[in-house]
Amino acid sequence: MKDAGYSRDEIMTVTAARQLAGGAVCFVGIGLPSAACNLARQSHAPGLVLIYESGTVDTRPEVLPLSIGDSELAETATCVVPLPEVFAYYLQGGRVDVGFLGAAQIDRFGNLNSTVIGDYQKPKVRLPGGGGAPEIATHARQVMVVMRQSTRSFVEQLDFCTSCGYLNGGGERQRSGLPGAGPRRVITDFGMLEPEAESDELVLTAVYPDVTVEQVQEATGWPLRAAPRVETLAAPRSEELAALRALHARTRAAHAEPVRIALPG
Amino acid sequence: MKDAGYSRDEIMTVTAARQLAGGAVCFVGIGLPSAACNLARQSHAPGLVLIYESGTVDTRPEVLPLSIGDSELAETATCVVPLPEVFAYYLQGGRVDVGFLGAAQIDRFGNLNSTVIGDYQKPKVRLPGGGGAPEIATHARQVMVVMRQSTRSFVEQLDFCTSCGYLNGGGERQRSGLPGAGPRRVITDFGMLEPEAESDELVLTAVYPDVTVEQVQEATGWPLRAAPRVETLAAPRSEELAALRALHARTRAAHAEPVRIALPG
Amino acid sequence: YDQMIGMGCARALTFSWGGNPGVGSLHRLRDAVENRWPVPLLLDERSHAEMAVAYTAGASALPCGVMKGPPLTDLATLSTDRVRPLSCPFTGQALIAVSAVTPDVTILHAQQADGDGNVLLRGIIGAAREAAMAARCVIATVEERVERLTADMNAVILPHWLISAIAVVPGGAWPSYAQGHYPRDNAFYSDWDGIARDRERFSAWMKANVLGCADHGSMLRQLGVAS
Amino acid sequence: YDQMIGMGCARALTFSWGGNPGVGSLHRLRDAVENRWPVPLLLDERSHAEMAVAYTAGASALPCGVMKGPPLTDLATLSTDRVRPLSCPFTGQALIAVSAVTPDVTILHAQQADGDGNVLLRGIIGAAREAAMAARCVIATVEERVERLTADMNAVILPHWLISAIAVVPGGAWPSYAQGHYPRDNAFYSDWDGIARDRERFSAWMKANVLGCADHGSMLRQLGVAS
Repeated sequence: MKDAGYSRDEIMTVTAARQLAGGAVCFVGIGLPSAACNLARQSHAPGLVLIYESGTVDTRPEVLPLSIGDSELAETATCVVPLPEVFAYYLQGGRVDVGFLGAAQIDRFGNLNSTVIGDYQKPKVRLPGGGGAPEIATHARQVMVVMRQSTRSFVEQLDFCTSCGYLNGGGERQRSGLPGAGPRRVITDFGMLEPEAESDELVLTAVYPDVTVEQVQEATGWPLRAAPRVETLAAPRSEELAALRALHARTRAAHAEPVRIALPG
Repeated sequence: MKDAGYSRDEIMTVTAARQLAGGAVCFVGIGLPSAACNLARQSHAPGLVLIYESGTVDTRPEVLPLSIGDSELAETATCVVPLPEVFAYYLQGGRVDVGFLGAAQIDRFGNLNSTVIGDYQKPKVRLPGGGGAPEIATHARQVMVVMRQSTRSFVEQLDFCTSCGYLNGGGERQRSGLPGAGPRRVITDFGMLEPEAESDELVLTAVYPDVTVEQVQEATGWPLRAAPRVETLAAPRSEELAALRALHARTRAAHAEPVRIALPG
Repeated sequence: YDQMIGMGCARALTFSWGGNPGVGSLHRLRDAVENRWPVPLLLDERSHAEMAVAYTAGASALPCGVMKGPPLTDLATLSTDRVRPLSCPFTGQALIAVSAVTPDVTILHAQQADGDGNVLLRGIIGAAREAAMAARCVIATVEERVERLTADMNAVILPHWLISAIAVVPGGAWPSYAQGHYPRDNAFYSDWDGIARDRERFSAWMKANVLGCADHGSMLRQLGVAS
Repeated sequence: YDQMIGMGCARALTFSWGGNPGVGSLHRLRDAVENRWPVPLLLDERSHAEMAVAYTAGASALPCGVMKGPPLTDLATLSTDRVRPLSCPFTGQALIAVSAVTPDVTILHAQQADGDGNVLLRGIIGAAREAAMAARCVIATVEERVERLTADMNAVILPHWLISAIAVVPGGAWPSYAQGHYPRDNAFYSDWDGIARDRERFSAWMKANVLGCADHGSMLRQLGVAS
């Protein structure tokens, strides 16, 4: 892959960014989702509206935030609203088109775990937890997931269901009355998975150049099926790569600046 | 009364103002309550915190507002909060010591009507309505009522119960779980009524100089009982009268200023 | 809205206070309720606090909101469409459920709109934000259009994608005020009492100043308020 | 709060996200949950949205708040103390009731306090206002004391009679930032990962920099952050 002139993370982020169209309103998680959304906004989709769960609405950060609470997000936002409002009026109110999530584990129906590995009461690994993810997964008109793919993260059975995808599939989500459409696309470092009609099961619909269907299946903890036709996704264009690398470089430089607090007296 | 050097309205407002102590937090209605509260704040109780139902918190108007939405209230407030917040966090949240109300009708248990005279569906007189009064009466730790007294306003039977006093008396309010203590004092242009222990019935506890118990009973639509000892309330002191008249004069002057709007082009 | 009622434009009124602030009654509202003139008016009446909860529920896409109970006033018990008792599923405490209000259109006046269509509200905002976010469609009139809103990051702003249409209408709050622009026209509120008290005087005033004017600005100029 | 957990000061944690933002895990939190070191930690875990509703209910003196339902995640169904199903009394729609959170004490850091004791919050305020108004007692630390708050009328202010105590602690948000005062110390968040990963290194750091310092200012000076 290195020979291709870009890394797996880079093509994943570029591919995720390409899913976002013009004026969409996105509720953004930190990390890979944040990089993808800001890349899109700074390149092909300048009208993209980004909302972070800290309450920064229509924010236009120059550098990627390390936390949802970064002042960069507040200073470049149209407005900053209190937490109850961003979840009640914006997210639950049905005013978010796309929710962009990551997670530690995903199952074949797009349900997500970001809470624990192992048993909740006696966990092997205690993860940071759900944060805003449960309600993003419930209320956003559609959800995009960005995750690095391996048998440890794409699992047969979640240790804990933090956020609902299609539940047990076969239309259960729709019947249960969850307002949003659920995870429409899962973008990984191998390609893209999408839910099959009727069954709601995630199937492989696209791969990156030089990735085989078998490689993706080997990196999946359940018997992953491929769609009848698996597309090959375009490699990142040089301007996309340049924009992404510049974004990361700006971010690194900004975050390396030492902090000095002037105390009175 | 004119010979006394003050009007009935003036002694009523001054008496109402005197009920308010130092740091109390007051939820204020427009009209007589607003005049009384601001008189108190501008004279003996500078630490009084006034909240108007429009969301102006700790406001210090120089002149009396005509409406709860006057810009004078916003410009002199510590902060202006949205309507849902002032009712949920401040009033229902139990952060208001005194609610100051007026009404068109009151009954012997301090229940108030500010909605209609006559039947609700086919009213003789349609009044403006309850506004914030129902919840002020419910949630304020205690309620003060300021009303001009007559057989038309102090009635045997309300046409409509807009705001709860002691309901049917005899401890019914307390048993029903309403959080606040209810109307502790009713200040009129004759004197003051207070609820009797046990029965919760309003009885006459004080009159102005030169007012007789019989005069108050004649101005009441139910057989008003007098407390065993009816106090005589002190006449307004000259500095109280001067402050009240100056407040009204400033108010009249401010409200008489003509408005001119400069349109562009 | 006394004008809309008096002209027979309103079938129903959802409200929590219907008076002329600092003056007294709204006579067209009274005439419609008391005498069904010019047409009957259906009243959907709530308290301020109920209205705040109803708009908040609407803005949150909830069918109802919650207040402390029990409902004991005649207003709360007038109609089971607006207020119903509810028991807390944790404590059993008596609560009040208030049904959401979700307007088809919310029309509001604000200070500024920027090039993207973000709208700034400043001053006493009441439940304007919740009423806007509860509505299917929001129309805003503003005092001025600016390049960039002159607002703190914590200001009350309705973001552009929630707004259907914006019209620049200087003086659009008259006879009320626009915080930072012009004060309340208290004299007109007094005058309105006399105008609206009489059906014929009201109709003549409306014909001359509303129906007879091309826009809000011409009305203000004709009334001598604007220059 | 990783420090309080690691020092054994916390019996229970009510939270909705427990990580080191932009870095990864909070290792003292992990050690307490995974290995009960130094003492077991009871988790009262909710989602951000549930927490927002829980604080809002607490601030409103309600025993519970309402969200759109039904509750289907493992988190929502983990304990019936936090989340219970509720049916809308008007529509029958499946809703979620979330029990109120009412802290004994809420401690928060803000920009300014004035002479009366009013406290100004500016920037990303999260649920700070609701957490304060839900509490029986509020303690605020502020960057500076001023004669008059430099704030718009619609700013987020906690009025004086809701506040029990205020301490002027410049740099009190460190290693986070105070909007308008100083930025976030991203390097320290990274360093904390190494410090907190090891029990002994953590204890030594706490002894040297927290227990061994007279106040917050001395700690900042000792760490070379403040001058």
